[in-house]
Amino acid sequence: MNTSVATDKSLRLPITRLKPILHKYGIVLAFLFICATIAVLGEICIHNGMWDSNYFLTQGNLLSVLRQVSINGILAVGMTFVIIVAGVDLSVGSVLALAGIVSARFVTNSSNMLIGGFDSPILLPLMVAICIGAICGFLNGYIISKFRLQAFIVTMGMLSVARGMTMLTTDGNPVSSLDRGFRALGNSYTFGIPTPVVIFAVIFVAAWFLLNKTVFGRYVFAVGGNEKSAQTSGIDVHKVKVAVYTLCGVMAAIAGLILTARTGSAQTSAGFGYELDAIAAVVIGGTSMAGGLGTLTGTLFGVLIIGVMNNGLDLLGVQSYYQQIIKGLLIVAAVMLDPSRKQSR
Amino acid sequence: MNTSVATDKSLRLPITRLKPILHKYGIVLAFLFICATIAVLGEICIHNGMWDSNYFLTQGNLLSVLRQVSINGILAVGMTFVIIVAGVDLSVGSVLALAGIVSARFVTNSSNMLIGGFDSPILLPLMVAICIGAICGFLNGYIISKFRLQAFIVTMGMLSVARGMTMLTTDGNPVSSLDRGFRALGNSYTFGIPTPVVIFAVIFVAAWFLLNKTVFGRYVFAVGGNEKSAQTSGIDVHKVKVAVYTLCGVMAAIAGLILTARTGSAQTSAGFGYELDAIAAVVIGGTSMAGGLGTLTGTLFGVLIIGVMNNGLDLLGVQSYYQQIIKGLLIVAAVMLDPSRKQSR
Amino acid sequence: KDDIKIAVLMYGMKAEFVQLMQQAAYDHPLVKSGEVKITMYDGRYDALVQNNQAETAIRTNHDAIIINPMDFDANIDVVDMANDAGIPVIVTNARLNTDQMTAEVVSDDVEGGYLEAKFIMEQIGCKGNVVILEGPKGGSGEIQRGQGNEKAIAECPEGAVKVLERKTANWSRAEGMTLMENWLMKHQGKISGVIGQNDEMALGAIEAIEGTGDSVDNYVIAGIDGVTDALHAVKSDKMTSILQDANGQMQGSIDVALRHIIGEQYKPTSKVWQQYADQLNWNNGLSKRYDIPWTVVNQQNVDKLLEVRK
Amino acid sequence: MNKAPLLSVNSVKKSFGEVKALKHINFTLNAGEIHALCGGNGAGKSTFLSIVMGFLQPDEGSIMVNGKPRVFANAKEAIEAGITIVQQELSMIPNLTVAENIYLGQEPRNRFGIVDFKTLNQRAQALMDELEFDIPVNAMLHTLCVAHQQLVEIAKALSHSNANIVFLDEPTSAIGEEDSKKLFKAIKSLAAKGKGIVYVSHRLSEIFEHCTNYTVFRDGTYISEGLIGDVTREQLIEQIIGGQINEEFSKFNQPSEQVLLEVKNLTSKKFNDISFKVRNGEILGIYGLVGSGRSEVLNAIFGVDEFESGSICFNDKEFTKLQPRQAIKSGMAYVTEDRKSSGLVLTSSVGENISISSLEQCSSSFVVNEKQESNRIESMIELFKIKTPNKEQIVGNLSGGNQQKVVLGRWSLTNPQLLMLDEPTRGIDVGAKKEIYKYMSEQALQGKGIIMVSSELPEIIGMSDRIIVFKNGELVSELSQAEASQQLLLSIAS
Ligand SMILES: Nc1ncnc2c1ncn2[C@@H]1O[C@H](COP(=O)(O)OP(=O)(O)OP(=O)(O)O)[C@@H](O)[C@H]1O
Ligand SMILES: Nc1ncnc2c1ncn2[C@@H]1O[C@H](COP(=O)(O)OP(=O)(O)OP(=O)(O)O)[C@@H](O)[C@H]1O
Ligand SMILES: [Mg+2]
Ligand SMILES: [Mg+2]
Repeated sequence: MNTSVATDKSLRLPITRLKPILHKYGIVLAFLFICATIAVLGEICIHNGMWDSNYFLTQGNLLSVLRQVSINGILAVGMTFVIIVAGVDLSVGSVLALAGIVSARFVTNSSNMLIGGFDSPILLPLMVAICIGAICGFLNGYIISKFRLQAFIVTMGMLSVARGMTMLTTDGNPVSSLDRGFRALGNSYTFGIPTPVVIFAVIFVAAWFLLNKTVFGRYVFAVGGNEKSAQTSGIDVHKVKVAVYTLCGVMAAIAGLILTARTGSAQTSAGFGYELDAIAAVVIGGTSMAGGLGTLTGTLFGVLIIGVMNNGLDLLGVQSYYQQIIKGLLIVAAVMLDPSRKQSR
Repeated sequence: MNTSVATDKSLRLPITRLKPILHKYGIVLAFLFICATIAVLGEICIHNGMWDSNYFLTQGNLLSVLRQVSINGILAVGMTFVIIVAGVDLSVGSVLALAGIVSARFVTNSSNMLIGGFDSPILLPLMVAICIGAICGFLNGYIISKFRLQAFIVTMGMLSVARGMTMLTTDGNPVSSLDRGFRALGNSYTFGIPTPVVIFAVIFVAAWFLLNKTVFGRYVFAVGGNEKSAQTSGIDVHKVKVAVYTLCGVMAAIAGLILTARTGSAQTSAGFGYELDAIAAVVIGGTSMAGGLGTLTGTLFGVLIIGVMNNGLDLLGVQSYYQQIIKGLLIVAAVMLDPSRKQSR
Repeated sequence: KDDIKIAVLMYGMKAEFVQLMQQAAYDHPLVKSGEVKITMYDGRYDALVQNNQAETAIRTNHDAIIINPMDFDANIDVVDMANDAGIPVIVTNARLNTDQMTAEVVSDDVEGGYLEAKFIMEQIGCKGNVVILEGPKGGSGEIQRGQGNEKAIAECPEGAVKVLERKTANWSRAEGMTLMENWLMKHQGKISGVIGQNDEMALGAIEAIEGTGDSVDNYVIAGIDGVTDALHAVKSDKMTSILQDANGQMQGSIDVALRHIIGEQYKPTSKVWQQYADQLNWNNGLSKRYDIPWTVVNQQNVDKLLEVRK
Repeated sequence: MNKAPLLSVNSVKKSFGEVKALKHINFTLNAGEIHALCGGNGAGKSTFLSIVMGFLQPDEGSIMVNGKPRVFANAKEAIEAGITIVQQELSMIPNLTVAENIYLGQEPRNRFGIVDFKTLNQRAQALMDELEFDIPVNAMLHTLCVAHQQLVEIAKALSHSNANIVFLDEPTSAIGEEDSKKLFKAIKSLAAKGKGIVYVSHRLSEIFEHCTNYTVFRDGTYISEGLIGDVTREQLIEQIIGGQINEEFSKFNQPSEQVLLEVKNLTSKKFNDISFKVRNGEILGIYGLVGSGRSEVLNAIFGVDEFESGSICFNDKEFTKLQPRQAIKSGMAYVTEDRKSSGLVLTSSVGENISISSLEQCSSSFVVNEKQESNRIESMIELFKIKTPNKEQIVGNLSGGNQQKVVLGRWSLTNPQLLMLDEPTRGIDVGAKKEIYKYMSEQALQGKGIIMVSSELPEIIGMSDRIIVFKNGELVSELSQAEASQQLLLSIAS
C-alpha cells in the first residue's frame, strides 16, 4: 500500500533517474557525517590530551571496525531480501546460535583430516551450518507463505524453537577449544584483510548481483511491492518467498560459523538480540518495511553506521549510559538525513 | 497493503458479517485448546503421582495467571492501537523502565504525606509516570508522523534512549525499599481480585470502548487501513498517529508502575524485551501488522495464551529448553488455528 | 513423607556457569539416588518471572526453594512467599537484600573481585595501566565485584595504577572482545592488566589481543567463575581465573535445604563439606550464611579442576 | 445564487520535478453547471482537481472559491469550504463498513465523540435509497466488487450535504450502464439545487448526453471552454487530442474456424456451468452487469482463482487446474479489471512493470540482459504512447490512463496467443482507445484469440465478432456482431 501522501510524491520525480545515486548519497551523507563527528571529537580529545593521536582514523581501527561489522553485515544482507518481500525474520539470532553450536561439534570431531584436498575443519562444519540455516529458513518461508501467516509471529516462533534446540544439542554447554584451522575463519587475514571481512565482501557482491541483475531479484521486488499483481504477472510467489527466507537462514548460519570461529567457542547464548541490529541496519539503509523498496548498498551503509558508532563511542570512552542515548539519537538522525527516505514508509 | 490473493476473496464474502465473531471464535478456540492440553497433562501428572491435585485449574492459579499477564496485557492494549495504525512500538520495554524508576524516586520521597485526601504514595508517582510515558510516546508519534519515518527505526531509537536515561537517573542503581502503600498497587487485592488485574480490566474496557465506539477509534482504523484516503476524508492523520503513540507510551508507564510496585524495586533492567511479548500477543490476537485490521478482544486472548502457556509449562516443570521449543510451536499453532487469520497478512 | 521436591529457581539458563550449577544439582547424591526430586526453573533474566515461578513452585507443593536471584531487591518477594508458605528458602550464588531467608550459600563477590584484582596488582607490581570489563550496570555482581576490584587497586600506592577504561560488556565474550579491540586501538602498548569481572569477558579480551597479532604474554588477564574455557586458558598460561564453586554453592544449598526439611537427623551428603573442611563449617546446617570459598586457579590445581569437568 | 462563480481558477502551474503536469490552467465553474472537464491521458485533469482539493499545492496561479481567493493546505479545509471529490483511483478503507466509509470524517456523534452507529447506518441507508444503489451499508468494503466500491465512493462524495462543488473524476469508468444512469440522475438533481459539478470522463457520449459546459486541457494547458450545445463531437475530440480521428471502430480481423480456447462446463461459487469457445483470429466480447461473474470466469481461466469443476482446453491441451505461471507459459495474457490491486506493482518503475512477465525472454541463465530489456520496454512505451518522462518513473506517478497502457504493454511483450482483456479501455482517452482497438484487430489478424469483457456497449458491439452475455453467473445468451444491439444486450443482461 503506497500510503505516502500525494504531496511527497512530488519528491519522487526529480530523483527518479538519480534515485539510486541520491539514495546512496543520502545514507552516505549520514555515514560521513557520523565519521566526521567522531574524527572531530577525536581531534578535540587530542587537543586536551586525552588522545595522543587520532585513533579513529588509523587504518588498523577502520579494519577492525570492518571485522566487527562483518557478522551483522552478513545477517543484514539476508534480512534485506526478507524485508523487501514485505516480511521480517526475527529468528536470525537463534538460527545463528544453532548453526554455530551444531557445526562446532563437527569441528572438534574432524580435526585435520582432509576431505578432497580441502582441510575439513572448515569444509564439513560449513556444510553442516548451511544445511541447518537452510532448513530453518525454509520452514519460516514455507509456513509464512503456505498458511499466509504474518512473518513476525512465525519467525518469532522459530526464534524460540531454534534457541531451545541450541540449548538441547549441548545441554546448555558451550562447545570450545576449537581446531586452529577452523578458527582461521574468524581470526586469520587474507591478503592483509581480516578473513571475515573478505567473506562478507564476497557475500555482499554476490547478493547485490542476485538482487539487481537477475530475474529472481526482480521477482523479489515485485512480490514485495504487490503480491497479488506479482501472482497475476506469472510469478510463483510461494517459491520466491521460500527462497528468500531460506537465503536469510543460510546467511544467519554463515554468520554463526564466523562468530564461533572468532570467539573460539560456540555458545548457547550467541547471537541473542542480533535480529534487531540486522533489521536496524536494513531500515537505516532505506529499505521500507512495507516491502517493494530497498537497496543492498543502503544496507551496507546502515551496517557501517552502526559499527562506526559503537567503535567511535568506545574510543571516546563515552560512558555506557550516554552511549545508549547517543546511539538512539544517531540512529534516528541518520534516517532523517536521508532524503530518499521520505518515499518509503 | 492487501496482498491476500484473489482466491480468498471468495472466502470473504460469506463471513463478512460474522467476521468479528468468527475472529474471536478462532482465537478462543486456540486458547481453550491450550488450556485443555495443560489440564489433561495435569491429570496425567496426578495419575503418575507427580501432582497431588490438578494445580492448573485451581482458582488460585488462574487468578495468579491473570496477575502475571496484567503487565503484558496493559502493554498489549497500547500496542494494539499502534499496530492498527500500521506502526509498531519497540520502546515500550524501556519506557516502562524509565517511568518505573523515575516515579519510584517520588515514592521514596513522598512516604505517607497526603495530597488532597489521596495517599500520595500512589498518586504522585502515578502522575509522574504518566507524564513520562506521554512524553516518550508523543515524541515517537510526532517524529514518525512529521518526518514520515518508519515506526520501527524511530521507536528503536527511543528504546535505546529511554534505557540510557533510565540508567542515568540512578546511575544504574535500582530504587528499592518502597513505601507499603505504594506497593499495594502491585500486591494487594481489590474485591478479592489482585489489584493489577483490576487495573488491567478497567484499562481494557476503557480502551475497547475507545477503539470501537468513538470517532477516534474509527479514525485509528481508517489511518491504518489507508492513510491517503483517511487524509482525503479530512482526517488529521498526524494528530491520530501522535495520539496513538502517546497512548501506547502511557500504557507502558502504567505497566512500569505496576511492575515496580509488584517487585518492590525499580530496576534499570526492568522490562527488557517486553516489547516482543506485547507485539506477539497483539499479532496472535489477529491484528495485522499491515495495519487497519484488528480487535482488542483478540489481543486479550493473545495475552492469555502467552500467560497460560508460561504458567502451564512451569507448573508441569517442563525443562526450559523444551519450554522454549514448545512455546515457539504453540505460538505458531495458535495462529494457524485461527480461521480469520487467512484474511490478514 | 515419600519423596522430597525441591524447586531451584535460576535467574537464567544461558551462561555456562548456570549450567554447572544445574549439573551440580542433578549430581547431588540424594538427587542421583532419586530420593530427592529437583525442579529447575528458568527465570529468563527477569526478576518478576522468578517471583511468579516461586508462586508456582509453592502452589505445586515443593518442600523447599533454592533461588539464584536475578536481582538484589526485586526477588525479596520469593523469600516472603516461602516464609508465608512455611517452607525453607535458600539463597545461592548471588545475594538478596533481606535477612529473612532460611540461609544463604554464596561466595562473597566482593572477595572474588578483590582476589582477581589483587592477583593482577601483584603480577604488574602495582604499576601500569589496567582496564576493567564490567558486568551489566547496576547488577549486584557488577557492583560487588567492582568494589572488590577497587579495594585491591586501592591497596597499591596512590596513583601507581591507573584504570584507563571501564565499561560493561554484559558478561558476554563477543561484547568483551569488541570492547577490548576498540580499547587496544586507543591504548596500544599502554595496557598491562585486564580485569574481567567474569571469565567470558576476559576470554573475549584474550581473543581481541590475539586478533591484533599481539601476544597475551604482554598482559596480565584475570576473570572470575572458572568456566571450562577459562581453565584451559589458565592451563596455557593466558590468564588467571578465580573459581567460583558452582558445585559447592548448589550442593551446599541442597544439603542445607534438606536439613531444614528433614531436621536434626539429616547429615550432609555432598562432599563439599569435606572439600572445604577447614574453611567451611556445617554447623548442623543452622548457620544463616555459608561462604563457599573462592579458589585461585593456577598451574598446580588446574588439571585437577579440569578432570572434574570431564 | 450569488453572481460570483463557485470556482474560478487562473493560470495555475504545477510541476513534479522536470515534469510539467500543469503548464497553464484556467477553469471556471458556475452554479448549476454540470461541467465536463475533457483531456487526454496525462492532460492534467486529476492533478488539477487534486490542487483545488488541497492534496497538492500549486506552484503558481490563483484559485477563487465563491469569489474568495483560497489555497487549501489539506482536504479538511477544502471539504469545510464545501468541495467534495470522487477520486479516479479507488481510495476507501478496506476494513470499515460501507456506512463507516461514507461518513468517515463526519460521523454522527454525541458530544463525547461517541459514534451513533444507529443513525450512521440509517443515514447511509437513506442515502443509498435516494441514489438507488443497492449495496448493503454494513458490508465490509473489501468484500465489494470494484464497481460497488466505486458507487460507495460516489455516495460518499454526495453525502456532504453542505457541499456545493462536486468533483467526479471518471466515476463511471468502473460501473455499468444501469448505475451510470442512477448517477446522472443524482447529479442532475444536485445541479438543479444550484450546485456545481465538475465531471471528468473519456466517454464523450456521456458528456454530450448529460453535461452543460465543457473545458478542455491538453498537456497541462488550458485549451478552450464553452457550452456543450455549441460544440460538435468532432470539434471536441479535435480540441482534446489536437488532431482529427474518425471514431469508427477500426476492426479488420477475420475469425478462423480453428478453436484456440474451449471452456467446458466451468463451475465455481461465483458462476455455474460456463461453456464457450474462442477461435483463432476472433474477438469474443463478454457483456454483463456488475457482479455477473465475468471477471470471475477470466480469473478462473487464467488460474488466479480455482474452479470447482469443468475444464479448460487451450491449444488442444486440457487443464483442470492452472497457475497464472502455466497460463502465461502456454500463451495466455490477462489484463485484470483492477490495475491498482491486481495489475501493477505501484512501488516499482514503469520499466519493471512492463518487463516483469517476460523477463525470461530477455535473460540468459537468470541474468537479465538489461540492454535487451530496455529496448523491449522502450518499444512498448512507444507502441502504446505511454506518457512518462522515462522508464524509471515510479508507475504510481503516472496518470490513470497511462497506468492502464503499462499493463497492456506488459502483456503485449509476452506475445500471447490468447488475450483476455477485462475492461481494457477503462480510463483511456479517445485517441488511445482508438489505438487499443487497432492493436486488438492487428493481434486478431495475426491469428490470435481475444476475449474482451466490457461494460461499454458501443465498444463491445463495435469490436466483437461474437458476444456472450452473463447474468448472475450464468451464460444466458450468445449473439453475433450483426444481431447485437444496445437495447437487446441490456435487456438480456438485466
Ligand atoms: N506525483 C507525480 N509525480 C510525477 N508525475 C506526476 C505525478 N502526478 C501526476 N504526474 C504526471 O502529471 C501528468 C498529469 O497527470 P494527471 O493524472 O493529472 O492526468 P489526467 O488528466 O488525470 O490523465 P488520465 O485521464 O489518464 O487520468 C501526467 O503526465 C503524470 O505522469
Ligand atoms: N453484488 C455483489 N456484492 C458483493 N460483491 C460482489 C457482488 N457482485 C460481485 N461481487 C464480487 O466482486 C467481484 C466482481 O465481480 P465480477 O468481476 O465477477 O463481476 P463482473 O461481471 O466482472 O463485473 P465487473 O465488470 O464490474 O468486473 C467478484 O469478486 C464478486 O464476487
Ligand atoms: Mg486522471
Ligand atoms: Mg469484473
